[in-house]
Amino acid sequence: MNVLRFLQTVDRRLLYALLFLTVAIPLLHPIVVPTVVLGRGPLGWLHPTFALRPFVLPVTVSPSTLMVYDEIQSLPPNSFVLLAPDWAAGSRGENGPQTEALMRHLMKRHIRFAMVSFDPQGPIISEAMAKRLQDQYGYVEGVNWTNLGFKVDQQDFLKAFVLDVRGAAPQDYNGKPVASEPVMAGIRSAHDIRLVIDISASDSYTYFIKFMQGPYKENLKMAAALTSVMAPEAENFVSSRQLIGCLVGLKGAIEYEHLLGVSGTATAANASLSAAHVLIIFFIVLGNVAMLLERAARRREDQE
Amino acid sequence: MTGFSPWLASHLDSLMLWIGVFCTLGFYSVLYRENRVYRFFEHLYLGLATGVLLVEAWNDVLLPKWFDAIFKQGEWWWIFASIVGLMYYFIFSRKLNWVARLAIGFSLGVTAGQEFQAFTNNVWPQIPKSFKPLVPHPALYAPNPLHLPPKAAEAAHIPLLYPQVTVPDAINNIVFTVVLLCVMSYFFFSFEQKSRALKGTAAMGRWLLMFAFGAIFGSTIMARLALLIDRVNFLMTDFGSGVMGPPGPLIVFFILFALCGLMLWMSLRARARGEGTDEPS
Amino acid sequence: MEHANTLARCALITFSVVIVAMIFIAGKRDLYIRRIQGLTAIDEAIGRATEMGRPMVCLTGLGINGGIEIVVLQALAIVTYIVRSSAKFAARAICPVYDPQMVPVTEEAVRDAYSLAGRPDRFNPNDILFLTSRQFAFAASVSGLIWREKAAACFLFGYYYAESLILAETGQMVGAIQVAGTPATTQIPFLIAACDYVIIGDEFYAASAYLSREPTLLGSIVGQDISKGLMLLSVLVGVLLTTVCGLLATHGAQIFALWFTQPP
Amino acid sequence: MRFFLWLFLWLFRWLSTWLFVPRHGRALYESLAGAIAFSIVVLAVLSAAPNSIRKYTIRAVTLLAGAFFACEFLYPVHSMPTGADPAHRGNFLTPYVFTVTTFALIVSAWTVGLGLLNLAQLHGKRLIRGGENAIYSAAFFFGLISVGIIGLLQKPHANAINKNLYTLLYTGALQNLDATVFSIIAFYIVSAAYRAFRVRSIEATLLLATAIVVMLGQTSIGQVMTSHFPTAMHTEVIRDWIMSQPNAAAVRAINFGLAVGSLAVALRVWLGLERGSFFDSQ
Repeated sequence: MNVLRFLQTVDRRLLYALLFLTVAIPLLHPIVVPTVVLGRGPLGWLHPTFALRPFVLPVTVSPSTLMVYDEIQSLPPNSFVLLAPDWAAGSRGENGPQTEALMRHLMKRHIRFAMVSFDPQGPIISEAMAKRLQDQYGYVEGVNWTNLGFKVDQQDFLKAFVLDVRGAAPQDYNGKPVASEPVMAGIRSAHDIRLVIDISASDSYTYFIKFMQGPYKENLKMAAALTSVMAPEAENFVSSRQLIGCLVGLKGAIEYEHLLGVSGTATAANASLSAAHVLIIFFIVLGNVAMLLERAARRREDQE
Repeated sequence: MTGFSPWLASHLDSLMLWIGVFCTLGFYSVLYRENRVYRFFEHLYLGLATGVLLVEAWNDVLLPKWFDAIFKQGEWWWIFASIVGLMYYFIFSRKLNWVARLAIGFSLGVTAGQEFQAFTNNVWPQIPKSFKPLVPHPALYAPNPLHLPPKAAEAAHIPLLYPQVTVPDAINNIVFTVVLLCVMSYFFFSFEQKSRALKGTAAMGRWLLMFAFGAIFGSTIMARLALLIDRVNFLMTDFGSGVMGPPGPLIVFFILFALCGLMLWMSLRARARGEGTDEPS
Repeated sequence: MEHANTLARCALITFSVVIVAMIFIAGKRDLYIRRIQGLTAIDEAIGRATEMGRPMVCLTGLGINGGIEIVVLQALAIVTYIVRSSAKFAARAICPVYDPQMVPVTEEAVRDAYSLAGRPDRFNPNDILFLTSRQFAFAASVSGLIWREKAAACFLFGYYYAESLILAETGQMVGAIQVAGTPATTQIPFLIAACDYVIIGDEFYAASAYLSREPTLLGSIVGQDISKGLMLLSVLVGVLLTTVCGLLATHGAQIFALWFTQPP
Repeated sequence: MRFFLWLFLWLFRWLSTWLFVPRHGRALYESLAGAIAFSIVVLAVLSAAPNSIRKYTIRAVTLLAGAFFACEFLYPVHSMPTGADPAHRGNFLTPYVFTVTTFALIVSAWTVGLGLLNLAQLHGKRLIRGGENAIYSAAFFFGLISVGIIGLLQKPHANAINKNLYTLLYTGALQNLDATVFSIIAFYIVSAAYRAFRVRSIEATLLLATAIVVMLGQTSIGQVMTSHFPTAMHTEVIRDWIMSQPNAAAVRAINFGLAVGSLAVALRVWLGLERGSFFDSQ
């Protein structure tokens, strides 16, 4: 009986330790599965070769993530995109992988992009992230991408930016004049911007809709990547086609990396996420089974 | 002082990592139980947060909107705002605390007055969104002279009166409306739920509430785990690789693994000795 | 919606007139309100805190956008009831405060609660603690407080965000009996998991009326029920109209829906 | 009624053309002194008045402050183009909304001192009394003073050291503490779910069952388990249905009740009908 009692009252610190392990281990090294590949050897004999292939968890992609992916996939190379990382370290858990996944896709498709942020920490974090990724895709700051840095007042900046890009953001994050950068060649106003993506933990995307997507509907589309707490409020913007799609929390980043066929921070986090969910469900079921068994045992004792 | 600035600038990143790790592990010690290390970081955190409150109150509100408005633009009447603000401090005097009540009365009035707009913004748009057709019917286009079939009408951009309602749509709408009615009936307080029908809908309302709360609990877990994954990533990848290079994450993992073992050993020892481990040291 | 359109204006005025009318009618006739179970748990919690001789922690929540707010005042009304009924048993009530503007309001309310209960000497101004206005610094300080004071009872009223589970789980670990009541719907599941009893949604606003049996508050509850009934009726009419007009292909339902959403 | 409204508006317009005019230099300080003197006179008159007059003045102030926002929201609007938004609509009170909200913002910014006084008193006593808790109060004051001074120096002396020190304290310490406390919630979710989700009653079982289905629906493990079922039975499809239909309806029903509840409390506070200890003794 005391085993059943123990299973119902496991010390919470054991649960905390197990949760830490289930989250930390997949982050250390992607889960690999030993696989045997049967091939024909030189003499035609069966020749098994052992390999450690990463265990790829199946991911079903939600429509709103797919729409963002299709939109970027359909953009012709060398078109111009405005990426706006409006988030701070506090929501890095969800907005970080989203920014990384979107950057990878833009770089993979050879699309020029500029970054602007209305949160003081946005430019610092996104600059470091872009520098980390640019070598993998042969991107160079100033040539293929640039960072326009932090702008204090979102409304005033957007009103000026749509009319005159160079006037509103004369210098980039490192102080170099924007006019001299090849990435901004031919970019005069909002008419030259094909897509705007706002990555945020607040409702800053509504200002983008009001000042950029609304007045320039015919040639400029807008997408968003939001934390899972803020995403429900954006649903009616997606259904009214003002937002062509929206990445929802860490799951959106996981789905996007799955579409890209890349295993970045989001894919590693997916393994931790799934393992942690299984751990929680396992302990809920364990507690209930032990309780029901103990109740049945006690009822049997009462009858005797 | 001249040597300090370049030193600080060059060591800024590693200093930030070390401070971040100490703060993170200091706070995670509460997972074992409340202890001196946690208490120290809790009070430091309180001081920093209150300091930032003071700084933001001055830099973001008082400096631009009050100090500059008066002494730069000459709008002297903003002094009344600071007078009303200072009236709050009369609360400490027994005789004159009505002065504080006057200022509190002003703030109460502002809050109460804005509630009308809050009510309309929060709830009003949701009422027309709840008008859902319960019976399936084909798509209906505006009456057009040629009586075009739906496909051709759509091609000819004739305005759509009612979108098509399929059978699954109708079932979903019925479920939506029934849940809305039952849950709302649970929140009526002023009449006795004598009749069986009302008692039934209220009980159903409470079950549907639990159904909804289970869904909210399950869907929120993802966001919280994402933050834990970010913290563990910060400890292992940012700090580990940043300070100890490639083997860093593994080293940090084993250090944390040892700390977990220590925590479990101490709680098992405390449990064996029969003392409740929940007594703060 | 920066300004009310015609229908919103009529509805707001109707609801306000109904609520105020019922408040004046309540003075004359005794009105019925059904029992809210969670509130009997409050008396149990006070009794337990007195037996164990350990303090109670009464929280009035974080509020929605700061300052003196309706939801914080409502939570304070419930906390003052708790203080008044605990004053007789000499159970100490600690009230952490989240917003600086609420410090004087809370102090005045708790001091008046003690004097109304006939024990003005029991009021200790050091028990009204302003901690900070930062969400997680407040949660860390309150849970440290619950640990160190070994609180016997925790009352979590008012509006909370993600930190509600930190407060409730800490109280649970210390073995406190916990009653919570919040209009923050997304936090109710976590409070259900960690607290002994949770007052859900609208019960939070009916709580002070039920506890104090004040005719004004009872009348307001009846007025609220009538307003909710009107809203429910408009939803039913809308659903019926949309269904019927969908079948008969007429414009009726869309005009009715447009009344709600037309600009002012 | 319209006459009083017209008189009030005429008086207000006369005041704003003569009295409320920006002034500089000596005239500025004279106006400031005049404003302070006027306030002291008003308060002196009120303190001399009997208690009942004061009580009605407080209630009148609450009524007026509330009436301003209520009328501005409810009063019919006409087109009132502004520089930024030519399609802007408003009524005769709309131009003053920004002024009153800034006024309320500055009042609340001044009250931050109330919190600091309360904290400084508590931790100051602890520090002076010494003993075991002194170090914690020292940590509090260290945090408060370091961020306070460096933060306030950000604007006037924005040199490299200040900026780096502020980044160190704000991003290095404060943001990491925020993220750490936020992540502790994940640990508490596991212990709360394990302890509380037990099949004790119908309601607890419903809570537990939906939570598990939604959890399975949002992770790959759930999708693997039901991948060979018909699509309608896939966990993520069930999860999306639960979240979009029954859950959305229940949350909307709760919000209807809450909105009416807070409207009722607002009405009682505004019209001075509120009962509760703070209001009784007003």
